[in-house]
Amino acid sequence: MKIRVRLFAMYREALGRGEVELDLADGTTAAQVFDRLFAGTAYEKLPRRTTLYAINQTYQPPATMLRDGDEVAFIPPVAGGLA
Amino acid sequence: MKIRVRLFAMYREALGRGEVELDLADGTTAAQVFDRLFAGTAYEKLPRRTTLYAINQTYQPPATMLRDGDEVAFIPPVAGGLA
Amino acid sequence: MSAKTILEIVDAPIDAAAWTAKLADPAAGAIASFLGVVRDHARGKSVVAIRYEAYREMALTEMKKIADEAAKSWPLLGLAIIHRVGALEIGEASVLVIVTSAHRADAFEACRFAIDTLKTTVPIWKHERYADGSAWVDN
Amino acid sequence: MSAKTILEIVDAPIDAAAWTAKLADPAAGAIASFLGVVRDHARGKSVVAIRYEAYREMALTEMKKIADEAAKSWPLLGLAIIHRVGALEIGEASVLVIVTSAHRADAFEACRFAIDTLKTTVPIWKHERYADGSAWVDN
Repeated sequence: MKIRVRLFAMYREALGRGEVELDLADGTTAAQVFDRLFAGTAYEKLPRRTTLYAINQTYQPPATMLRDGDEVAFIPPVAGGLA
Repeated sequence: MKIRVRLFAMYREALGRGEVELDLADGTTAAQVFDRLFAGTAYEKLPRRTTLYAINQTYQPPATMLRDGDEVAFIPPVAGGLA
Repeated sequence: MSAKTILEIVDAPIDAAAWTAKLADPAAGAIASFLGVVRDHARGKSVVAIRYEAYREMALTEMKKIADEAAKSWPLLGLAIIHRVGALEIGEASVLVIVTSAHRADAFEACRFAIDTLKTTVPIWKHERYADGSAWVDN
Repeated sequence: MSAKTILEIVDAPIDAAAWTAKLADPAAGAIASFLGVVRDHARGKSVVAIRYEAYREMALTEMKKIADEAAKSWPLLGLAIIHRVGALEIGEASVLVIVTSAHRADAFEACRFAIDTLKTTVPIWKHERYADGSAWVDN
């Protein structure tokens, strides 16, 4: 399935772009997409609760399984941070 | 003693002027000035608590005795009324 | 705190933007404002004309008390209370309160305090004219 | 109630008077406003430059939820939420909330609700640059 990831603020800067298209196995969750994208970055070990997940512009739990065509966004922790 | 009375809103209209100078006996209270001025008007029987009294631009109890040179004002009841 | 304070009773229309600009402060992060506006109805009647009258010297004294109390109670940077008197049209502002502070909770609370207190302590009266009569009413 | 609603994310300076005029309503007696303004300091540091970034489509969706919830909770006549994005100067407004109602308690409460909720749910980020570094911070 194809999904589109939107990146903002420190996450956009960490990956050097505001948008990524991914082709993923069925059953992939929003949190798994985050882990995959940010592996090897300073955000790899970020406590999960500091990031909110939006799917199709609505807040959803990190474990939500994605569907073909979904737009996922990671809402970075506010207040302070690594940048 | 001489005092100056300031009149506003419905009280100004009732007496047809915004200011009155009075020469009063020592010991006269603010409430007595009100009773004297409004005798014979629609406000004569107004429950006392609906009017606030200001002496020299400060709220004071109705029974406050006036002193020479004082400026007295009657703060009309707000909300509704007779006019 | 010594908050910048503006207290005025004016005869001309209230320009909220101009008064806000007078309170400009690089430390201010929050500006809470309240505008009281002449409505076209009141107490179930259509209002056709409105007029405000003030005991001007005392009104300014009471406005000063409000400003002092607000500045003691919240960390404010600025506070303005502007009340218009005379004849107003429907939709025109009769009163403006502006409070500036570093943070919004303080600005909101002080603004609310100022307008609520103004309505109960400041000697300014409103005269409403209706199609079928008129009344002096709660400001 | 069907309150007149204006929700915008803008790239240009916010003209509070112009947005207020758009909510003009002869039945409105109370206009409560909040302006968030760029401060010259934050977290003990001097701020030299500031920039806002929005997840625009989602921010507008979340702003709509705020407006709907406010209109359900208070008898409002109008509500505007305007957020600016891009580079701002110290003293410029980043966000404006305006609420109009017949009475002031409703206007104040809904205005406070709107800005407080906006700060926690609307995906807009603030980037502060200091003399010695920078940070993405709480909007």
